[in-house]
Amino acid sequence: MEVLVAVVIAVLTSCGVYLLLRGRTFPIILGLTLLTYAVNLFIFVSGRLNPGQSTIIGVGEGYTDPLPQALVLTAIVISFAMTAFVMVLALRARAELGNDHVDGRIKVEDVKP
Amino acid sequence: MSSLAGKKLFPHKLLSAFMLGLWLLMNNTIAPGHWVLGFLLAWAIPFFTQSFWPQSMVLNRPLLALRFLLLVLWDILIANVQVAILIIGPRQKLSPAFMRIPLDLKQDFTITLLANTISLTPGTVTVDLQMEEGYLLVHGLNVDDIDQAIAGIKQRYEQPLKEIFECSNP
Amino acid sequence: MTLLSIILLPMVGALLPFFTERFGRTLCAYSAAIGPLCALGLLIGSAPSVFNGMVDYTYLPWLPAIGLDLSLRLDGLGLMFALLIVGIGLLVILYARYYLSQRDSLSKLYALLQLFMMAMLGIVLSNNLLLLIVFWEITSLVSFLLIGYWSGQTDARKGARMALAVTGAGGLCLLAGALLIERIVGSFELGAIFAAAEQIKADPSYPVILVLVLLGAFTKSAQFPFQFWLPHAMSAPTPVSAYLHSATMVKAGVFLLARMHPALAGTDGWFYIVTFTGMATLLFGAYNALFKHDLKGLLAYSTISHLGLITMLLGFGTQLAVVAAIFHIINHATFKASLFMAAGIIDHETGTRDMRKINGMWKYMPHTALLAMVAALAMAGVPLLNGFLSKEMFFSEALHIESMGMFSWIFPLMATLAGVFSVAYSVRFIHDVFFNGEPIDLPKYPPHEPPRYMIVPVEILVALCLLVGILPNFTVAPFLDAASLAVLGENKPDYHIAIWHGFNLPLIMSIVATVGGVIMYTQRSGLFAFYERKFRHDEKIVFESRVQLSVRVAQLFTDFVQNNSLQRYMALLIGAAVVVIAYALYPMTQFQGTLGVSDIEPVSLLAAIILIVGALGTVLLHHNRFAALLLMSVVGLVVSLIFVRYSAPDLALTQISVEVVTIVLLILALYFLPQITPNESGAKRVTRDIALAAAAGIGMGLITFAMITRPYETLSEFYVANSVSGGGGANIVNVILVDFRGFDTFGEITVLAVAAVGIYAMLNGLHLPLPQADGEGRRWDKEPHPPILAVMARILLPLALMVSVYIFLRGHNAPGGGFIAGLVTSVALILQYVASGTGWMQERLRWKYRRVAVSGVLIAALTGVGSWFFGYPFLTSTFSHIHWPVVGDFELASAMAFDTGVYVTVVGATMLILAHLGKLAQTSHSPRPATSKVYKNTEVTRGEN
Amino acid sequence: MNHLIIAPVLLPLLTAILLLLGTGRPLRVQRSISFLSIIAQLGVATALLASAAGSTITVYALGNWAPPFGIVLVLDRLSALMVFVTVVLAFFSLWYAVRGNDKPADSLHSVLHFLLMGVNGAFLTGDLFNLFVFFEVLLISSYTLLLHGGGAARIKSGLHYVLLNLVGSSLFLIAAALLYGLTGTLNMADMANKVAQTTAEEAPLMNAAALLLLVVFGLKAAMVPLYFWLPRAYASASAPVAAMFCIMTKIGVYSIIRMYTLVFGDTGGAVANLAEPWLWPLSLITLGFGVAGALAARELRLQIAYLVVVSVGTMLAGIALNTEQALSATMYYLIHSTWVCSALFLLADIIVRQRGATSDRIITGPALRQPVKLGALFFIAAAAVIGMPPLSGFIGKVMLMQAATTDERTFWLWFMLLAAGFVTITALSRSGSTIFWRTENRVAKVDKADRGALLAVITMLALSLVLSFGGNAVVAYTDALAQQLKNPDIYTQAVLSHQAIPGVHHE
Amino acid sequence: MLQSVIQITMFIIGVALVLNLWRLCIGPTMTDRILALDTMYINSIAMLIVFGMHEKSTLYFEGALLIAVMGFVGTVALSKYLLRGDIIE
Amino acid sequence: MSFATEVVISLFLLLGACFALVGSLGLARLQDFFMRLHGPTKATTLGVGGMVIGSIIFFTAGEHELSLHELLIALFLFITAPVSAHIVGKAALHRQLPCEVRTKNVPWGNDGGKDSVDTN
Ligand code: NA
Ligand code: NA
Repeated sequence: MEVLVAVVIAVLTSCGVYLLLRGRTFPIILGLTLLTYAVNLFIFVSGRLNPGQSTIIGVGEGYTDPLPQALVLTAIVISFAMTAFVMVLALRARAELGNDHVDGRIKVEDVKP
Repeated sequence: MSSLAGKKLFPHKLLSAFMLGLWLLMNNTIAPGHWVLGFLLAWAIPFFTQSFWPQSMVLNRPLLALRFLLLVLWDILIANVQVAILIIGPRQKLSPAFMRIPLDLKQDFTITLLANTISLTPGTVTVDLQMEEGYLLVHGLNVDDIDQAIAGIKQRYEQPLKEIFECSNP
Repeated sequence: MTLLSIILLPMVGALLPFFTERFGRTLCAYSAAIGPLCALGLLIGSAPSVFNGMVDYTYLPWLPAIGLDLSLRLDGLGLMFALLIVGIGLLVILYARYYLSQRDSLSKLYALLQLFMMAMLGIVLSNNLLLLIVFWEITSLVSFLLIGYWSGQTDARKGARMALAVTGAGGLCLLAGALLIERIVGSFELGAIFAAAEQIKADPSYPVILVLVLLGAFTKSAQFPFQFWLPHAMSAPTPVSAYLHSATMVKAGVFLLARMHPALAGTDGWFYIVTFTGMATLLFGAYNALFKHDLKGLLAYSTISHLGLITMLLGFGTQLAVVAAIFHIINHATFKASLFMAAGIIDHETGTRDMRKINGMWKYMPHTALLAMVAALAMAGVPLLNGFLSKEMFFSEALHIESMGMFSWIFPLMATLAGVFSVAYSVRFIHDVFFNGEPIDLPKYPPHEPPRYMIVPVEILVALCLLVGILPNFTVAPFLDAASLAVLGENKPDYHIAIWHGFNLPLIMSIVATVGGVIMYTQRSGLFAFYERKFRHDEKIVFESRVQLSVRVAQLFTDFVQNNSLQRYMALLIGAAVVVIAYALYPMTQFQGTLGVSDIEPVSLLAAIILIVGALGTVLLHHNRFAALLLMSVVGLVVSLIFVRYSAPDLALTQISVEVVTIVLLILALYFLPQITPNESGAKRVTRDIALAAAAGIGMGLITFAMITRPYETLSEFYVANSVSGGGGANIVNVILVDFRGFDTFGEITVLAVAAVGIYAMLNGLHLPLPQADGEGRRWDKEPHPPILAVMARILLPLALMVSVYIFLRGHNAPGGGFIAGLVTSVALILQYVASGTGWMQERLRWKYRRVAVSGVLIAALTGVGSWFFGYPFLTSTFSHIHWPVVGDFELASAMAFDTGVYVTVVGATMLILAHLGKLAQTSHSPRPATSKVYKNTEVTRGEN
Repeated sequence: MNHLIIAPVLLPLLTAILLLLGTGRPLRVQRSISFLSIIAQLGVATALLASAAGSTITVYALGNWAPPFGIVLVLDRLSALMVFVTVVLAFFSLWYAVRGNDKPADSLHSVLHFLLMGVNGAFLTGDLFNLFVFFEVLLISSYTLLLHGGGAARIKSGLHYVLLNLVGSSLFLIAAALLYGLTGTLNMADMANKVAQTTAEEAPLMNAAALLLLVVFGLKAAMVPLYFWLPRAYASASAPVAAMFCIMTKIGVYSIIRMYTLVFGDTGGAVANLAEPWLWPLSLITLGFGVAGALAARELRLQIAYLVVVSVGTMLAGIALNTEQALSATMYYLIHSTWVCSALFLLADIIVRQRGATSDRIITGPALRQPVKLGALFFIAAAAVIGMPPLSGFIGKVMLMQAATTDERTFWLWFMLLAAGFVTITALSRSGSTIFWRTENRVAKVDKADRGALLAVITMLALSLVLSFGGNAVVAYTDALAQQLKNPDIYTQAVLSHQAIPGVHHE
Repeated sequence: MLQSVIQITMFIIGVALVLNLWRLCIGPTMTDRILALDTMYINSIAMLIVFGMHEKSTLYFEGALLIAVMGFVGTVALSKYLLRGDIIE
Repeated sequence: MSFATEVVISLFLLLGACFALVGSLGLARLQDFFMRLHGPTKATTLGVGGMVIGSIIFFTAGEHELSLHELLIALFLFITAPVSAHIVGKAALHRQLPCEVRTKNVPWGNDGGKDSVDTN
């Protein structure tokens, strides 16, 4: 399973990074989200893989490390706030710059009429 | 949630009862504490959200309603088997169709119930509701006779719903 | 303290003129003179003890840690220079009173001059090399302002900048040199440095030190090849030129040479560098001075030449040469300052400085002419004038240098040659200006004598030239003696200044120079033509073009590096991460740690495949944004399933809720964005990005694998043990969130609230074109709120609210909590927005979401502060079990209040973001007709929607 | 129980909340609240500085959970100084802002206080993940502040800034999680102890985490090749924001200092001082790039922004030298550059307003309304930032140069610092002479600068003189600070020996 | 026996999920994709319930419940987008 | 847990699983969108229904205490699934997606059984 988890995180990272390197805001935000998934999984597995163990007292046989889970929760919330912010910023940029390129380069409207 | 002026203390008794049941179900318990808490919530939530629910819902014939519920559940079971066979079977045999079902029901809520009932049961999905013209557009997966199907739906589902919810105000 | 007062007194004088100027320019001048006059008095008062060989010290600690202290000394050298600085400064103040026109601010000039005076005094009185540099740099800065005094003139601005650049650079070199000296000596104190002279000279870094210190001195004293700034500094007002560029600032360089003489001189390096630099400067200045048509230009090059002479003398290193150098410093200051002032008067009266136009001034201003001629003769080195004495000494010393063996004849030869030029340009100055027929096209005509007091400073200086020239032993001797003592210490030679040394070689050299100079002047036309052909280059243009070039290069470089492309920046950031990880992991041999690897379960494999397909699909379909969004949702769904699989129900709940809220958010935004991402990346870019993405992925994969196959010690046992007993909850994750690490959560909800505030601000006044049709041109459906959806959504609302209460309440002991409950509430409310619309909702829900969000943080904060009242730190939780009849046992925990804060913040923030984004369409506008392709955000029309 | 240490976090937060809950109140009231709060914070910061000046390290266990299990705030000389520098900076930014430079004021004041909360929290926290959280608080605030006032330039640079930092945050999380996965702790003191026991076999992974952190902090600090976000962002921000942003790079610098002295410093066992070989060349390259940018800048505020990059390079070089003396010099330089650069940004705003449509382009423009006053201030500020005596920049530079160790490093550091000095002299004299001297014969139709705003700038510049002439006390403090940094045991022992107050977590 | 039935059930649901994903990828229409995603949500609920039995734990109940709520809202939002572009109006 | 109980649970589980699979199969293989719409909305709800009943029995039998809260999931799904189907169907209707040729009564006229690829 460890290999599988590593592969999953690797693929998520790669896909996220590729999208981060695009020139338009929307794909970049998708890329950020994918990267966030990878990161969250990574934080999560920093407590190692413990199927069957729980983080609730009195449930299950053993206890898995609860701390990474708490960290992931914090990270999820923060990245949600950031995603929302950057998405609205992208809209603002679209309004101010006239297009959705991150560099505000394209002068001519790119939407089909 | 907005101003409390002019609010009913128990705006939706039926809903409240339903919610109390739901609370106990959700907590998987009938402990007294949860009765108290559930009662509190079943009152408070409808009370504070009453502005979101304009018309109150009156259940005229509870027994008929229960019978209708069981009928629908039975139909769902049958429908699923039928649809399952249709899906697994040869695709070319299917004869899909769109049906316009003219409505006798008047209230949003009952129409919605009808539409959902249709969607949940044999090979039919409500894809549109035209309130002004008063019809439902339903897609059937395998309809041999459109008129018969429409009549069946009206008789089997619309009629009971009308009796249950819309008798008092025809 | 006297010394400190001497330095600070001009500072007082710097401020006074600002207040007195309104009462008249004369009073302004007087007030400006008060400070220097007092300083002069103090100096004169200290003179006797200095003449007796005493050195006056003052020490005030400033920054002992770095060796920078207010450590001052007044020795003969300092006294001589300080007197020059203050004395000539006073004359310049008087002179400037009449020189400056009414529209120029006198107080500003005085302030700057005195600031400069202060700095110069600081240089000559410093007993600490670093302190000396402090003042040194101040002179550079202030001279920049003085040269640029007439800032409206291009020449003034460029001249100022050039001077600052050159002297500033020199100052930096000097600083480096000083720091190197300090490394050897361990102190910047001059006494310590002199004491360690042998150590310094023996140190391997001595050559570097020497070069650095000399660079400082040479740039300041306009030595070849750094001389070019000085002629261009002549665009300064003449009082400034007289003061800075003849008497003081340029002398700072030679002062430094004299000051550091005990520590650095006496080596071959010193001899060769200093002597030959001086010689080159001497010749270069003298030669060029002859050909300048600008009066001040001639004087400037002459100054360069004389500074070269002094430098050369200091380079010789012999004791008498040092004495001669000091002597010449004094002499040059007097005659050159008076010449500059005279030139200023002529300029002032004629309106030009072009010697081709200025002729026959003898007729118009005989008094000035007489004075100027005497000074010019002093400059030429004519007997009975001070310049003659020091020049004789120079010739004599030049003859005595034998260290070059058979090539030593070069010194007297070059000295004589320079003398020839010196005489020639002096003669030119006298003849061209005061005789040579009638003036041509003067801007002001006829010129006449200046105001009486304007000429007084010149008179005083010329009188000094004569006095020193005739009676050296009654005037300058004690100063010279004391100064020489300061430089040479016990090695001070016995010497005798006399007008007549007999008919010796130096005298012959003088005669040759004089005769040769006159002859050269008479034969000047050929030389002038030659010079015009060969040497017409303007250093200012060269300097300016160098600066322009370096600015261009810097711009090309910066524009190239910083091309404003986020794609590049992003690639660099990710690339940096990849590089460091690759670097770190490179030595790793064994990626798998000691923990065993568990088998792959089929269902997990299936989930992984779905996730990978989802992720890859998102990338492959990313041009179709909506489809990509859908595929990304799959990834989110599977991630939450993975969380479930590995015993993290809280994470799963949060993930799935956030996922949906995010999707709603992205769809809301997507409406205003293009539906398709154009294909803009070339193959090269795509290849690069794939490579980078792959590298990042591999890096992450390796790290993940290596990490999770290694054992680690955790704190988890503590949390398990204390969750119930200390935190009052069975859900350890939740207890960590609201208790053990509640502070993180506290920060996290602050982030959420601030994001909401920021988004609110960004949405304020945002107008976007409103798409009337979807990506393929279909008009939107006419029905905004399908009734079936609306009805069902309303039914769901109370149910969902109940679910959120349920999740909130059990959060402390089972999966759930304020955050998830908040999201469920938000989603239920958002569903109402979607189903029934903003208008409908606004009638029913009048919350100010921003306030709600902030109130949540406030609740959490106040809960935390509450623990203070029990004497515990912020966020200390408490809980107790209460038994009520019928209801039974239930738990009250302060963490619950904190969690309420979380809940409220989440609802407020989420609702603010989504609801306000939803309202965006109402404030946006219809798109322009298809003809106008360029979108301008200035034209804003309100849409009907 | 002394709660003063958490005041720099709570006070701004509560102020921000108060401001937001009171939207709609008159601007005057809002400004008063904001300004009074910052004065109170100044008092707190001063008290903390005084308390840290002694040898005690104060530990505050949030939630009364003893380290390493709970989160702690730690007040040592470094954190106290950083908080103090920040609050002083904020004081002047707000002073400038309340003089009419905060419109639309609605969000500026509140978010600025949120930023303060984040920055102070980041400086005070002794927990790596909590550091991340406060980073996010300050980042989200900075995003909002940067966009304050709107406009295409701000939006564009803001978009770059935000997106890069979002990726930076992801990297931070990866690094923090990796460190947790290796050491099993997030408390920095505890982590320092665990890292010290790293075996050679484990070192590569630990290195990866540490270097990843360097990337993250390098991004915040604007180290080459991660400095791209800075110039445009600073240049386009509104004046009080740009001034306030001068602390942003220092957060990166602070984090580098903290992590690479405490955790990965001399005591880091197999991973000791691993950042040094990276920091050294990169710092000098940063210096070079910054200088080139300052020379190349076509706009005044962009030029100042590049000077910020120069200062970053300078500080990083000091950190890379990694000696007590160098760290002391770095801290001195940090105080200086933070205050002076922000004063310069405020001053630039006043200057730019008097140039009408020419704005801050370094070309001939209308003459200024107050050429002498502003010219003098600009001259002093420029001299300070270049490192001309007797201002603080010179002292900082000399201290740093004295701290250079090996011959090779001495050469490069001195060369780069002096060359940077030379080029910035050229660059600033060029821009200054163009703006103040090469003017048209007209004055733009603008008001004179607000006296209060001007006074804020003057006072702030005076701080440079205070730093210089009162430098002895400052250097004494930074020396003691550096000594504390170089003896991380003091820190780790103070933190790990901290006990919870008994009695609250009852059975 | 039950454990193996649970395993088989999980596998079958997994296959169903893969089928959904296939439809999601190939489309061809956006409505198909939305429908496929919605079905994935529902199948995930089924998976969670079975997994709860596999783990003999009731902890997964909330997850399933939440997916039901969230999946619905997601589907509605996505469909509304196709209908009106503006999902909140 | 008795064998009989296990058998009952297994039956419900397998039944539910089969329905879920069939629903997804329908989504995968039916010819036009409107036909595909029938698969998941019905079959999967019953699929979940089967699991829910199985689960109720499982936990009730396992812990000797009535465990009904899984019913809530089914309830939610039964409320929401038809609305989901409706709204997706409405979107398809709006887009006038092509229908299988045999479809009767197509409101916008029927132009063939081939799906056009819908880029958006
Ligand atoms: Na002439
Ligand atoms: Na909307």
